[in-house]
Amino acid sequence: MTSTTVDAPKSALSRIIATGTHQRVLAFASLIVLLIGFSIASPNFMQMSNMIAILQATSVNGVLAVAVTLVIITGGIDLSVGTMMTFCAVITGVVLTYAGMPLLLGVVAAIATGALAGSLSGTFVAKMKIPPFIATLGMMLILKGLSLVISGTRPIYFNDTPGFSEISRGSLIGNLIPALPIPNGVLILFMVAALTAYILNRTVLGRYCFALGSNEESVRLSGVNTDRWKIAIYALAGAIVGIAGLLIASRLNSAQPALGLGYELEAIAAVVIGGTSLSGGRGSILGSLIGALIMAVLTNGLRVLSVAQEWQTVVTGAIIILAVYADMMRRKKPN
Amino acid sequence: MTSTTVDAPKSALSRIIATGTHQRVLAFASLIVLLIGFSIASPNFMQMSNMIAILQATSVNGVLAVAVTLVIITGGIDLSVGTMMTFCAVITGVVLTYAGMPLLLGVVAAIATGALAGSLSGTFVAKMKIPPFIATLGMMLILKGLSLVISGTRPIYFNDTPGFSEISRGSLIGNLIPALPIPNGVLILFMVAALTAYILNRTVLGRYCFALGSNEESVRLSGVNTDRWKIAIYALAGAIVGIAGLLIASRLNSAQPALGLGYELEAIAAVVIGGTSLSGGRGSILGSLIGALIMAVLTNGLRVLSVAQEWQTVVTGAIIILAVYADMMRRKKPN
Amino acid sequence: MSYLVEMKGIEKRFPGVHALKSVQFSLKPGEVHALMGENGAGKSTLMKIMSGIYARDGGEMFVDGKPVTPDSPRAAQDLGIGIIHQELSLMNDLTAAQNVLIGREPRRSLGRLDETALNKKTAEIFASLQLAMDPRTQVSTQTIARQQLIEIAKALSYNPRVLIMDEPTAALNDAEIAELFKVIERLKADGVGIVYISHRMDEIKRIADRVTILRDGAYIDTLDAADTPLSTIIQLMVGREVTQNAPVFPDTSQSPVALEVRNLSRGKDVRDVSFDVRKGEILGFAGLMGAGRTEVARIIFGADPRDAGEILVDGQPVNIRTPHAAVEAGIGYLSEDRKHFGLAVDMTVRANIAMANMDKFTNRAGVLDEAAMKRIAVKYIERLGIRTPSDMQDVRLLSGGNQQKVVIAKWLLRDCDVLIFDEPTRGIDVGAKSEIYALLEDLAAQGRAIIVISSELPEVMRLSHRIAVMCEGRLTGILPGGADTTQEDIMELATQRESALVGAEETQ
Amino acid sequence: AQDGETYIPLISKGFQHQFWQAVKQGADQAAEEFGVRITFEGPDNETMVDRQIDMLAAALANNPAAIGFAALDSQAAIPLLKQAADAGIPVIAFDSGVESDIPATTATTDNVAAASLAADKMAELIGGAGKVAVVAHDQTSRTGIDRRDGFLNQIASAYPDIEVVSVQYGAGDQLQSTEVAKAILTANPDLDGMFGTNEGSAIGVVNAVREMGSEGITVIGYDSGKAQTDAIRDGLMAGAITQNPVGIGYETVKAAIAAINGEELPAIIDTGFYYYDQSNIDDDEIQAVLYD
Ligand SMILES: Nc1ncnc2c1ncn2[C@@H]1O[C@H](COP(=O)(O)OP(=O)(O)OP(=O)(O)O)[C@@H](O)[C@H]1O
Ligand SMILES: Nc1ncnc2c1ncn2[C@@H]1O[C@H](COP(=O)(O)OP(=O)(O)OP(=O)(O)O)[C@@H](O)[C@H]1O
Ligand SMILES: [Mg+2]
Ligand SMILES: [Mg+2]
Repeated sequence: MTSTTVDAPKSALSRIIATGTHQRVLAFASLIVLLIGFSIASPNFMQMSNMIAILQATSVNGVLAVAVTLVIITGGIDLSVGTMMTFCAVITGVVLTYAGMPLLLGVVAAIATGALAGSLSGTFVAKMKIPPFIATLGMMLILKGLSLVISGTRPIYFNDTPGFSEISRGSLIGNLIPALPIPNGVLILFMVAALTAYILNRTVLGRYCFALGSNEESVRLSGVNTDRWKIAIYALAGAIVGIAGLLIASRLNSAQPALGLGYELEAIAAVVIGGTSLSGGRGSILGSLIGALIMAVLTNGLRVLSVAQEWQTVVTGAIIILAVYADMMRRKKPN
Repeated sequence: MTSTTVDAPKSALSRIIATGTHQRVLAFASLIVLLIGFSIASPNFMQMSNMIAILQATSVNGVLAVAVTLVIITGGIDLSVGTMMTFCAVITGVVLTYAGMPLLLGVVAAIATGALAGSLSGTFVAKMKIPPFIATLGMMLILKGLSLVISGTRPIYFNDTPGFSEISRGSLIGNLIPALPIPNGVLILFMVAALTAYILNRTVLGRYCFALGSNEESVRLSGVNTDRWKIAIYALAGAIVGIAGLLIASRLNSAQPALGLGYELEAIAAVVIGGTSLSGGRGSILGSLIGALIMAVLTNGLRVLSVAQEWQTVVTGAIIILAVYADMMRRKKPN
Repeated sequence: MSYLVEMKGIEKRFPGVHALKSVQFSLKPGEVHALMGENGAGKSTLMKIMSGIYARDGGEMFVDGKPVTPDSPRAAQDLGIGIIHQELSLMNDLTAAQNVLIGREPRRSLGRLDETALNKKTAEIFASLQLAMDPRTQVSTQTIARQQLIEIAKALSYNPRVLIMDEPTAALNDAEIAELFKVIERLKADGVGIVYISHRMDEIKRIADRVTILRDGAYIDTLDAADTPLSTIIQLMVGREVTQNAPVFPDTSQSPVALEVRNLSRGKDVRDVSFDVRKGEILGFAGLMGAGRTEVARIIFGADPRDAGEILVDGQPVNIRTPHAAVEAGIGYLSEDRKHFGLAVDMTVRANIAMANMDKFTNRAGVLDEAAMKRIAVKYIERLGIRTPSDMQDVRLLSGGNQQKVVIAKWLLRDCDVLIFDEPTRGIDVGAKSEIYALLEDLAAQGRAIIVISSELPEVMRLSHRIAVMCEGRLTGILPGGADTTQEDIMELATQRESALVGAEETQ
Repeated sequence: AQDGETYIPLISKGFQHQFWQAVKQGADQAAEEFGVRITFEGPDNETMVDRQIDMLAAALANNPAAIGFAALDSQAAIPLLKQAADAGIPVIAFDSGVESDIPATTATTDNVAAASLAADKMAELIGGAGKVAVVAHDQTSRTGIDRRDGFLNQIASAYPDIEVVSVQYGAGDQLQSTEVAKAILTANPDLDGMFGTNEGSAIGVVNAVREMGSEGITVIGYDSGKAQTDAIRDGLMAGAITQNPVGIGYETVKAAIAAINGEELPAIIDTGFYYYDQSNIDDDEIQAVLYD
């Protein structure tokens, strides 16, 4: 790991996002190679509408990846993000459709539910000392079951809350700049990512994420109430998952209680492709975002090329390995 | 961690399985509590036929858990075990059904395919320094796709190889002791577990598993060819996965090319429930076996009790957390 | 005469650091060659080049007069060069024997291990070191001192012709050091060349034949140890005169009691320990390895649970169950094991210095004040002479002694009413040591109560206003500080074994 | 089972999907009507052949009076079915058959015929010529294969001017199917029609058309569910095939009771399928087989 080579003044934004992780930006390279490759292979790939489709396809997985990045940096893991997202969506459905509350309350409910579920996982991990893998695996199953129970194994539709589908599908930017109809879901992804990057790099909570992942015992022996901070980190991750729940529910205009399993692996994959280490202590939100984009571009590109499904899977696997390998090589060289 | 309290002479077998991990045997407790609980709750649970059904349900996941234990002890992870199992089954199908080779060659093919695929993952990890999560995620996708390609997305049946289904379904023990019709699949599970435990605790390969997981850099600085050993360990794990492929193919009398996704998480869960640490350096095969049994008993018991399926999920999640918590507490006390 | 190893014009650069500037070094068979220099002078780096861990950027190396370029530890081993690292690098989950013989396990057919032979071979090596340790003990259960002894056993097991010892005694107590020196004498007699690095100046006189001095990565001189006074060596190391101001012991018997400990007990490690420290007082803790001093400190700090006992701060009983509660009560603890318990080594110097003080650097919204952190970090880097290219350097990349200074800075900044320092000067050079002593005395003068646990008797005697001595988990006595107390007085209490008192069973 | 109670476990191919919930609803209805106790279980997805067999084994442990079974693989469960037959427990196959004479009967829909009807409707709506695509839910499951091939074969044999440009799979997951359909639309801007082979796939296609703002795409779906019926009413979807899942569940339980009582049963109980669109969606006959 080489740090400072560049010390030129940086823009405030890039400083916020990239502090200590300049090399992460290099992960862009794989993404760009993919974009160029697909553009050459298919004339239909590089269209505004398809770019927007890719961004929109990234939105849910991207937000989940942001959430799980926090937990992974502490040296933990969160397998429950997929079903927790669904659970938050179902609760929003109950609040908006069954109880007929106003839209804003639904939004609050989703985020609060996520924060609560997250802090429960955090308590299992911090107070009961259950390994994060097991604590969140348990939560994954519990929340999956509860989503089915609460919804009566039926989707909950948001037809009575007309504004709801605008959360993800509407386009504030498109209203201002008609040529750029970026859906709000994408906007929300970037806002969540920017805010989380700020928290991670500029606040105590973020500092303790890295510190816990780096050497938890030394943090504890520095007199820090590590349990409390850990719970707070899992709760924050949960709140972000709540936002993902809103995005997916709004996009499908319904809370689909059976959905969610398998999303955790995709989110974790995005994080690891983005260069965050599963052993904790290192990582960046920007990296996870790029990781999620790489996966979305890959999936979309292969589909646009109409590659046979079974080969899509093979190629995706191979390219993920290659992309990370290229990233490894690039980072190794300067040493 | 308390080491030796007991120093009484131990039987050879218990020494082989439990070296350095006496406390692991205590994980039995959760299993026994579950067994007793379900027996009280349902008279149908504690029947010979149901016990055998549980053991048979454990066989595939148990063998996968044994394989993944090796990798986890080195501090790695293997997400590809599920689809690798399928891939081995498909190759066996090609050898036996498409090429009409004799049974023994099919068995060899499965194990060799697993070993080969494993050593490929191992090479990615050891030589190309790709994080195990990514290397095996890539392999998971590649093997999934290849299974579909090779099989033409159709199951391959073993109807032309009559002895094949006996591998898992037949009962050598039952032939000798008719009152104990334990299927061969279960026998194979226990044999694989015993052999792997022996390798882990009594051979150089096993020693380097623990050493690599404990402090890889120090092993390397001691002049050990860590890359080669790591590849060997992944290859051994792959060979064991090949046996799981045989078991599942024989049980279904067919190679189902789409099967396999999701099995990796269950296998890893069994390992972690069994007390093996995801950060490497510590773990035991017996623990993983018990972990797999706990999961199978739980699933079967809730089904026999006719618990509604959505609640089954909730209860499973909660009990997994509780079982591990109880295990934590038990291990903490003597300190 | 022919040298065993000769290095000429060695260059090494790290990003932002020119660690070695055309350094030369030579080693004869059967000599102990001490390598001296301040923290960060480049001693460990030079030795890592010799032992194949780092590649040199320039220069030449000869073994038996033949040019060599060891590119891996294995290659260096094949040349007969062994090294005991400054930082422990053991496999914690394995047993002592499994560590010592890693890579060379006695095997039977088919890759099966011969565990009996493994343990027997290790037991022999331990016996030659006079080390009473079961080869089957798990390394993670051992204190760092004993882990250091395992490292030494491991290095010896290769039967090296050249043995590099990078601060082998930093964690050891006098008894172990004496044992180690006997081993060194034996190795010398066998013609082994030994490179010896230490910041304990007295040791140089005891065992070194020649001394090479580095300063700021540059070669200064090589001298005969017997003909060179210590003061000269120190002056060459530091580049200036180091004046040891004589300690003054203030009378604190009338000051209010800051910390009182009553009947502290925990299993066999800590048995019924009671003492108090007054404001403005420095209380030293002496004792042999495993006497239970660290354990007492950890219990007071809430890092480990206790079976019985009471802790009073400013006369008020406090219920400390976690380090967080201890810090809230005004107690700080600097651990003896910096790598595992003191530092987040993958984080920057700045972040580590701030770690125990985050509320000082955050506003109410939890936003960090990086500018303030930088200011403080730079201040301590200067004050303690921490050698680092910037305050944003990862701690992992600092030299051992400079890492230790970072831990000290963290606790100095925390400014607790009661500060417990466990082996604070481990691996710190002479110059910096006296700076740290001055800082501790300063803190005491400001009314803080300070406990210093140290295995270096001269340090305990130099600093302490009173000296508590422990043996086998019991506090065997508290002696006054100053010239009236001799090493012999302390050793008598430190070896006052219960078994000896009772005169019953013989211990190992 | 408790004394005197007739217990019939149904092992299905799935559980969480609306289709299976509708089957369960029909089974529950029959259970209440005939005074028997049923349970309804299925694996998380249709690849988990061995998990389904474990479920069957657990069901057998409870000494059921009869068993309903929707096999994921037509051969894999045969040993257990033999065990049931030996114990005198009748087996009723539902949704798709088992390659064996053990099941007393099979309550099923002809998926191939249903999908070829979808092809006919598609051809009719796009005027017998053009480009169409299929978003299927699964590449290997029986229903996935039958519906895909039923559609493709009918197009190939009856409509030479229609080209199927892409067949891709979205796992029946609404979101994934949306992304799949969007990619197909991107690659084929001149597409005329799309067929989604189950509820999740069909909704995915509708979402994609809506999000891409594509025009002139004829969408044909499969199954029902509120989102799909809404899409038909709004005109986003031209029409859809529906089976009679409630009927399948009902007939399965009813046949099980008949088998317990030793009555003769036909080899196949065809529960039928229907094509519905704006014109007939509110007919009683259609409303009876829709669920949401
Ligand atoms: N891997 C590395 N990357 C960057 N800088 C390094 C690295 N290793 C050492 N350094 C720097 O090189 C210099 C020499 O370090 P070295 O460890 O050799 O010092 P030392 O003389 O052994 O000091 P000490 O007495 O504290 O152990 C220091 O400034 C250190 O920060
Ligand atoms: N020589 C030893 N033999 C057995 N156990 C030991 C030994 N050294 C340390 N220990 C373990 O450590 C415990 C107390 O060690 P502790 O580190 O608290 O003592 P200490 O006085 O701080 O010694 P040190 O000088 O090594 O730091 C002992 O009770 C024992 O568990
Ligand atoms: Mg050093
Ligand atoms: Mg100590």
